[in-house]
Amino acid sequence: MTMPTSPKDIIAWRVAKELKCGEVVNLGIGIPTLVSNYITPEMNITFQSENGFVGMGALAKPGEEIPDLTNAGGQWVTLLPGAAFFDTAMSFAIIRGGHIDVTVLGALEVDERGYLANYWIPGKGGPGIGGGMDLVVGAKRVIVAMEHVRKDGEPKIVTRCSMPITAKRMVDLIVTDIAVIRPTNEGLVLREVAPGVTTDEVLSKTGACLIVPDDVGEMVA
Amino acid sequence: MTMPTSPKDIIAWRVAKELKCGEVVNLGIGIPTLVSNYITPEMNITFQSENGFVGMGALAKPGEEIPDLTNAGGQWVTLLPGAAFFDTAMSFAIIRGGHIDVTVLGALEVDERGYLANYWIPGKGGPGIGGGMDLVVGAKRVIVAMEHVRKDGEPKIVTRCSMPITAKRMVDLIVTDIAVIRPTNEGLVLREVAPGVTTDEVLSKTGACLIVPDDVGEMVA
Amino acid sequence: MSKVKTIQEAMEFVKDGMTVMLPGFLGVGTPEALIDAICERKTGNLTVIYNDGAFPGVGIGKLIRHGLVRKMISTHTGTNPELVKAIAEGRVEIELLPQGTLVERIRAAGAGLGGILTPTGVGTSVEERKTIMELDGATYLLELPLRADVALLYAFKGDTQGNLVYRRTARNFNPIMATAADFVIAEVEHLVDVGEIEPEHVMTPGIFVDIVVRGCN
Amino acid sequence: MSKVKTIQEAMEFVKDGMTVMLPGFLGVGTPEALIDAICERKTGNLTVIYNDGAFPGVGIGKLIRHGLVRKMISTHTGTNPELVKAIAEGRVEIELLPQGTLVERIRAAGAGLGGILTPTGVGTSVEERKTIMELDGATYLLELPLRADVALLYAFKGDTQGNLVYRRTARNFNPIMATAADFVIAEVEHLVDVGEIEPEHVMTPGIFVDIVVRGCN
Repeated sequence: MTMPTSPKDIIAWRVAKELKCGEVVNLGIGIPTLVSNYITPEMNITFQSENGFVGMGALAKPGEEIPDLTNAGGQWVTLLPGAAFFDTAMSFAIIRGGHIDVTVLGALEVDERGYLANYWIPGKGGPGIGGGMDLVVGAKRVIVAMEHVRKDGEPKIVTRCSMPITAKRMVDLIVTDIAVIRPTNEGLVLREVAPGVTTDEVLSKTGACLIVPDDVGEMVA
Repeated sequence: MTMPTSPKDIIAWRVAKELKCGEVVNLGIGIPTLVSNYITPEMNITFQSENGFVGMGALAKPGEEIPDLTNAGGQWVTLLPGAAFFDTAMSFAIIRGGHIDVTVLGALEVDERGYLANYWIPGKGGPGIGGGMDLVVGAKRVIVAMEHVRKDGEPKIVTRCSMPITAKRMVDLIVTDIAVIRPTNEGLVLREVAPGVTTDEVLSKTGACLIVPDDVGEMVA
Repeated sequence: MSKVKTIQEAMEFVKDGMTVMLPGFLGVGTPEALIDAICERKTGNLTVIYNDGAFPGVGIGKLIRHGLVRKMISTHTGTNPELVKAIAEGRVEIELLPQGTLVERIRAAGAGLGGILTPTGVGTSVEERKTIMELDGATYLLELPLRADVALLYAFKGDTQGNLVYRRTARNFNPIMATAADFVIAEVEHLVDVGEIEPEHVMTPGIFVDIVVRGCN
Repeated sequence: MSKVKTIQEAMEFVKDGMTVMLPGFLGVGTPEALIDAICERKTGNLTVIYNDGAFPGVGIGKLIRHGLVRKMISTHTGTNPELVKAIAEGRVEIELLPQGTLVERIRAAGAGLGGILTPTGVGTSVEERKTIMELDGATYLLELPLRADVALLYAFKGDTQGNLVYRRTARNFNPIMATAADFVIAEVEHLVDVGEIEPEHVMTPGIFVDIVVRGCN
């Protein structure tokens, strides 16, 4: 696969590489949703949607919407063969019970502990919790997929989250448009930088200490 | 309905009178199963079977068994229109969650507190707990349907259960072949005696104090 | 005996100040005709249990717009700016909880459980004022049952005894909320005779349903 | 990718000393072909989680008869005199619990809950050695999750990805046990291609199932 050019697509393209054949995957709203564009049928990935099914296919084409068939973002979607519907209790039994191999989530902030913050408190302008906490607690692997900095240029990777954390769980990987970073007990380790991006640029756009090993690679899918 | 002659049928016949139109009822194994013989379609009773369905009909005729359709006693049964199957988690959500109006259960003993004992400990020759505890805890009304004395003539209604109790719950009614007794906070109250049976006979066959009010009636369906 | 009533008859059971369970996920699987009837009658001061904020003027968004909701018990509000504004201005009180916790609390109420222990929310703002338990080296929050006075369901198909079948992702909270309210009203899109739904395919047995009303179709 | 294997291949995942979940209610809904294969291979020293004692030589009664069971976690044994005798003679250890508690403990394990509070068993022999909690004036027992190394399911119909449909009362513990074991093997009576089961009618999604084997029919 050739590398896409938009920041969001670079993130999705790189995250897709992390998914292994046969895995059950839940994609959050926003950038994570784009990951499915970089999945081939041979990878045999099953997408779970927390509003109640497995076997989610691509977005429905305009005019071809199927009644009562939406994803967790409220978009019209399609089904793949072998799909199955269930109620919310079963959906979150799947999520919290460890039956999701990978969840890919956006984040407002990630910190040196590997904790992410992805919800705001209502009344302070934010949207709420949704299924995110259960996903972070329950999935076998959590991948954060987000742009490296906020729209105003401020870093989203920080020493300590200023917003409420989603769970006391170290996420497994952070994929941004310019870097791949792995949280460890020793701190955040820079693993890869995007083609044409220098380590110094990543460091300057990061609000937390980054451990930079000798073998930082180049981001490839 | 004319009164049947066998002790077990007298019990079932009298219990049937306690069921109200439209109720959801669970019948235990043994004598309670016979209650369905005295229910008319006009009563609109729905029978729940804890192995996983509502809408249970009569026993299947020999040669007309339906595969994988048994009651909680393992007998082949039939379905009525409007039946629905579910798994064991839902079945006991129905039972424990207060969605059963009446459960009719056999008992080894009932005592002055209105507690029943209906299971033995394995290794001492007994069968185990099954769904009985959940039924006694969860049903809106619990009716004990049992012969008044054991096969050896010893009373089954006693001061304190000698066997392990099924639940710390006062049952709502005790129906035997010779009497109808209502547990109350004041003790066991004799409500009815069977035709041809005297109060003294009931008292002599009962191993607990019975309160005998002035208005003890005759058992009728 | 048929449980089929008119929407007007059903509305007698939905009163000012009640706690109302409404299934749905961003508006999918929500009983629109029943919600319209509540708006028409202006039954207000409601506590609404619903997954999210839906959208302005859609599903429970209609109740918000009509000012009939006093409190929301929900997981997410951000899709409905009218709700977000009402919360910010103090017109609607909000109790926010994780989605898996919301559904388990409702299920616990319906299943006669005294509560459940979930790892979700430990170490976050969700754990405030909750009992925290350590078991086998793991930490859990004790979450308590959540009941309602009335649950309003939406089914694609239902028979006159209240056996219900939901369609695709419209199932969501419907089968769980059916178990956890004192009174249950189901709006069905297609009303059929008893016996027309395969007993294997019933998703909510009629024993949970008190009243069946026809939807708008 | 198909999950269909032979019974012999599936048996590689069932080993001496394992804890095995077996669904069924008095023999209905139990995978007989898989049980026969265990008896043939004499895989023993098993801890079996099963609702009841079934009958002598039927379902798990075969495992009892062959002396392959070290411990039973069950609700009722009385229908199988061979099991009752084995318990009395100390050849089989028994952990007895109420049926609603058994299924909720399994569900808790599958759903990632740390436990559930049930009123069932309070004040009885069941409460021994359990944590008792008072909440809002009611008393509950804390019951802990129950997992297994392997679950062996029985489905009437299944596709090659492991989507399963159960028939009538054979459903019982199958959908719950499917969620709570490290490895799940489904014996299906009718094997169909992916896509032949309506997504609405799937009772256990294939994501829970590791191996599908054909039954004996």
